Amino acid sequence: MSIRDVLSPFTAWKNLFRDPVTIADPLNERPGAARYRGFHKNDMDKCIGCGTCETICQNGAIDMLPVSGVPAKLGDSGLRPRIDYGRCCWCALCVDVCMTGSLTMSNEYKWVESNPDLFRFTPGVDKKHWDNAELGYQRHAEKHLTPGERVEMPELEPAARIGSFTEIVDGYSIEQAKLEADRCVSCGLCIATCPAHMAIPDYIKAVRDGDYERGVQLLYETNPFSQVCGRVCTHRCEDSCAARHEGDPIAIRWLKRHIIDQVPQEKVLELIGKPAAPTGKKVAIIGAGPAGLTAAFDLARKGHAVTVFEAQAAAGGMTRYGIPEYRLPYDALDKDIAVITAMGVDIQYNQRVGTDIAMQQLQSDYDAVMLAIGLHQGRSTRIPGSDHPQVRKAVDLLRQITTGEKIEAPKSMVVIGGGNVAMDIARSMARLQLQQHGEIRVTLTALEDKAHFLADPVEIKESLEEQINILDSRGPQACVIDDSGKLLGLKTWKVLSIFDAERRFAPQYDESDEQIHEGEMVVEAIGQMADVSLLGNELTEKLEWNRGRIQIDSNGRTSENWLWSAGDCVKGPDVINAVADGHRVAISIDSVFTQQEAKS
Amino acid sequence: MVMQALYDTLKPRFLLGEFTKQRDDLAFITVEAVRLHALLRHLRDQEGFTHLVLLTAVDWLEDGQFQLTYLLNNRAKRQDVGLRVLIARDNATMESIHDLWAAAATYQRELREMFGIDFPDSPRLHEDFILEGWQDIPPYRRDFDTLKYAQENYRDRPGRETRDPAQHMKQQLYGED
Amino acid sequence: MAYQPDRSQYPQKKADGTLDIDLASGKYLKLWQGPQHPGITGNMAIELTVCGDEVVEGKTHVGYLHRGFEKLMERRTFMQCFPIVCRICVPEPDFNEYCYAAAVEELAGLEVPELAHWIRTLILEMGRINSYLMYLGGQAGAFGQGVIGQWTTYVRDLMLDRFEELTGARIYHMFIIPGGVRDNLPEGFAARMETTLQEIESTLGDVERVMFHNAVFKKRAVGVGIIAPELLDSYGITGPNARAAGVAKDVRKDQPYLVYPELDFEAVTGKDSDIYTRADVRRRDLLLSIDLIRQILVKMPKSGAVMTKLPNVLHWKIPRGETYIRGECSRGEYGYYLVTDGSGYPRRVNVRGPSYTHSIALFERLVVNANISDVAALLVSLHTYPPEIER
Amino acid sequence: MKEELLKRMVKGPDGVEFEVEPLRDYYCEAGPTVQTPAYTAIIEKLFNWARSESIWILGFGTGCGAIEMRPLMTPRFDAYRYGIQWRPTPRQANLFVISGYLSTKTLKRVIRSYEQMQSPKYVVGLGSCTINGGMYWDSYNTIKRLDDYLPVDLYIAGCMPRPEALLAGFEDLKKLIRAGKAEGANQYAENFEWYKANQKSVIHDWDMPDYNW
Repeated sequence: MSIRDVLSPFTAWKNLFRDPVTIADPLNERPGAARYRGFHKNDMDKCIGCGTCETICQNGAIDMLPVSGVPAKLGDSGLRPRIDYGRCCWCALCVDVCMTGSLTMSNEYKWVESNPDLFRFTPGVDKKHWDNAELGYQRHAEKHLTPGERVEMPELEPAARIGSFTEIVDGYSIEQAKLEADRCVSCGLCIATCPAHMAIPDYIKAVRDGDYERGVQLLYETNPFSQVCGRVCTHRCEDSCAARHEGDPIAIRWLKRHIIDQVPQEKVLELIGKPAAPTGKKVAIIGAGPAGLTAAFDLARKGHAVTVFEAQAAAGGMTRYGIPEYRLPYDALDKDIAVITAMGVDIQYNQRVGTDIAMQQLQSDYDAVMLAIGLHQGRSTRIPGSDHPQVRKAVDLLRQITTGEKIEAPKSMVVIGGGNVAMDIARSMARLQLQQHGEIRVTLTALEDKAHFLADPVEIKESLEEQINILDSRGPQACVIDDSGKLLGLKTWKVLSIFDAERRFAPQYDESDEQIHEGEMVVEAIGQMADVSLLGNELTEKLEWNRGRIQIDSNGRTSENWLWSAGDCVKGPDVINAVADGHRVAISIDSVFTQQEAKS
Repeated sequence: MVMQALYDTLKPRFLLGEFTKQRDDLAFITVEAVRLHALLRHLRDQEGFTHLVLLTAVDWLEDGQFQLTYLLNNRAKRQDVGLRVLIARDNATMESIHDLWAAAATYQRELREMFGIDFPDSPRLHEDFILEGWQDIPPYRRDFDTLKYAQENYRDRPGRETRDPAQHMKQQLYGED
Repeated sequence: MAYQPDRSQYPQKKADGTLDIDLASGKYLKLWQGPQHPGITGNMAIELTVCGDEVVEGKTHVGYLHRGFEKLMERRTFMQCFPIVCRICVPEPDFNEYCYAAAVEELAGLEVPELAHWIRTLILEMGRINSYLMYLGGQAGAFGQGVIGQWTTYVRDLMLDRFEELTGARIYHMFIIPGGVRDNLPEGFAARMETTLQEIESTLGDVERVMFHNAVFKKRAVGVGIIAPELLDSYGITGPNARAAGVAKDVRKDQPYLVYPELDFEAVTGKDSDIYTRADVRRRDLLLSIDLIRQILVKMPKSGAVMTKLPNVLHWKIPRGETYIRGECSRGEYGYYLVTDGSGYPRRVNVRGPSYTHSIALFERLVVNANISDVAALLVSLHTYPPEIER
Repeated sequence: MKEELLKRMVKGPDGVEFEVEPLRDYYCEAGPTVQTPAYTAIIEKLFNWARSESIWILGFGTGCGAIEMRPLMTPRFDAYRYGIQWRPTPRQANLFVISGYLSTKTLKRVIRSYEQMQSPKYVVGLGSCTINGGMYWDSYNTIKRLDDYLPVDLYIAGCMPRPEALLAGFEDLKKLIRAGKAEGANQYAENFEWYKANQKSVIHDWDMPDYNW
């Protein structure tokens, strides 16, 4: 110790001459920093109510609640997060994980209340003065907490696949499937969009857990066509996927296929179990397509005796006769059907109702009849020259390809239509052309512009890879036939608009932009309709109709109480819709039986 | 490598169990309870592991065992070794090491209170440490459910409810099916 | 018994070695310090038995801040644990974030981008500065020098401003996330940091003149509360408490982590191991941190990824394993022992806070024969943060 | 019951033995009473103004949030200019800031401290933990709702609230006091039985008198 130790502390007096450091108005002069994690904001338009914020909140601070003015709709649950500031710790994990980027934070931090209940609020709904704050925590530009990119599906290269009808898609390996399943946040928004309301998050979890047997059980709860839907489903669920907003949607369809690929057929049968004891009730189903067979499967498991009448030599309906083999190999389809027949469903092949067996017969022999005849008649454009023999319907050609009939592929051809069937026939014919002539010359003309194509984008991409010449916004005007009666091609005009102001179909053309597309064959792929001739005149008149389709109630029952109808023939073409329809009808028929039992 | 060499030398003498190399400078070794004290003394006095980093327990409820972890540090050689001792979960008892490290008594007090593991002769073992008036099973045991305890003993503020998005959509969009 | 000037004879021991303290004799008095505000950051109680103004026995009582983190983490996913760990230590929360993140990354086999390592180091050193500034105020306050705390709290607040602009929060930064850090430095951060560092340096100059070259402080702090070097291992003493005893125990040097191998520094040591030396070691360590931050800001890469891609954190599972991650915090060795069992939740987390040994076993030993008026100063000089004891 | 709280014989320094019964000897047996306004409205108003401008906070940081009170005591935020200061003993304080979570062990000390404060006295709950358990909502050792155990006048949102938010809270409290609406102490006296029952339901080793005045 020295004299210095006595004097040195007095240097503190220098602070007498220093400016004060006190903040004059700390209540107003101190906005939070640009990154400050202050009170929450939520963009109502962006939010989809997936509840991922609720899932990640370790404090249980977030509730998902309905909000007036935000109805539930496909891809949006209509719920919005309400945050309890009696729980929140402002960690911003909810912001980081938010699937749409709707949830953010302001830099506001002052909130005082006497009533603690007021600290529960729904950002974006309960108006707060920080709703328009510009500063505040933003998630890092890169999304880190949930992977955004889909695991790429391994498939055959265009050069390798175009020469044959071999299946293009390989299917995920277990590692790939786990990675893809890992991306799912299990919000369940997809369930409502799926017509069959499959338990999608649960079976994706089964993939994550590697519990494929559980996965198969979940699939069969809602869908006996997993092989089919795992390949060719229109996967509208993926349009409702929460991951879609800031990345790729989960490959739900491929994961479904992955599950069914992993479990051997015998195991599948074992998992489904035996049907219930016979009830003595008999059901006739017309058409062994997805709708008919789904209903057959459900009813057979309940113990009812089901007979399916199929006009063709094999079951599957449009999935077999409409979808090319490179998308859905027949052995995959056969596996699904084998499971259904294993439930005791009797399929009578080559039995065309109306020709081989009368409708009235079915009515009298069975307790219930279901009509699931699909859409097997191609529609015609009815343009001049469309009655030429080389102007064909896509469905007919596809059916011929499936049955193995020899088809003379034209050297060049034109396809009219922009939907999946158009792509299917274009790509199938391209394969035949390559096999028979060594080169591909297929032109596809669609009314829609590229942005509004009806076909699946993947289909378009793959068609282009397979050298299909796709022309958009072309309206077919006439099939050009030379004097000798030989078909030369198709004349089209440029489409200006397809619908009028009332959204009615009324295409407008630019007549000056006329093209002739060369083709020895023109294929119409503009839609299909049901062949209802089997009903007979009497029944046709008795039934109620709605715009050319049989009128059904929400259970699939027609105006005749013994007859139900389902699938494409009443709902338009879609496999998964047909499956959903099949379930609906099966439930309806079964409940009618139950009521009858109860009465007697 | 160094850790492996140490393990190999000590293995016959102390009948060491499983060796797990976690990093170049960190390894875990399973030891039988009866040999632990001698091994610790050896490591401390002969091998330079003079610093007891921590002493804690892991409850392997499914196996009916507690794992005690004694983590030692050798500062000169920049090495850590964790000794795992598995003891029966019922009437769990372990030899005290407060004679080797005075600080161990505190760890043992905590383990007694939070896991219910007895360390006979450890100083002040039965005095309340962190908890006060605790009447339930020791809280760090896996079979103690903290959420259930909290809900039974404390009241949450009412007014909370939540909906599952999928269920809500079912109700709103296709409930009748 | 007649008055005995040699107080070390009290209290006498019974035949079985326990202390012979009979409260009814009137010679002894029980005196409680705490739990509110015993002179440190956080609540802790000291039960003193005194004879005259001299302590004959001291017992530390903890648990006032116990929330059961180690239990709570067992029912939270790996990502959900991230926001709660920082709450274990209020004045220097970042070590929890770092140790936890590093432990998770090691067991999950994640590689963290280079830039994230630099930012993590930067944050840890910033936190160390804050912690020391708080300590200096407390240490001076324990001897009645309120002004030091007024100064250091002010400059600490300037550092909190830097924290706020970098991490988005003042106290609980929640910035070192498993996988990296949440963001890069904001624009112009280095320059503002330099201004803050200069302000802190200038204040430290004042602190040195007013606190360390101060007859009163020296009279009270020199030669008091000496930790004999031979106690270090037995009591698990680390950090400045050990370095003040002449042992250069510093995890940053001994088992370097993050980017410390690339920084140029020597561990700060003292030799007298009393309250004064410990305070001085911390003051010089604070200056070292300032130097380290300057080095970091110069040497760190200016851009790049700050975080690695994680699997979906909602169902993130980590294979079975166990590890221990340590870091040198302002009080000594801070560490996380993490055990995983292949599920989506930690099997067990154990947090090793340096105060655990310093403020219980060691303090209870040092406090015997201390003067009552020195007890608070002694406790502060061990740099105690109670929440890291009871978690 | 702790040993030192039991009835016992004690020998004084002068050698005389006497009986000590701490719970009766050291504590007041009467319970808290409701304080009604004693003067005319205008004088009460003046009193309330005076009370609002002299907020003396008990220096008992119960949880994390206390760390943000330190800046308020120092030059940068300088709460003293708002008539706010910190006192070391409950006898001198009229505002108890519950700075975050309360473990049951601390709750016991908080109740004692609160009851030793003089009326009119106020309680401010700081942060999520005091409102609905905060991030310790599932902890076995912390209370979830402060208002089950003490009458709370005001809550400040945050985890933890910043010094500026605290100041905003104190300013709001002043308004409440001036309006004569900060009636926590009377509420406590009126519902004393209810508060006690709640307190005892979580403090399992109740070893103190029911009213620690």
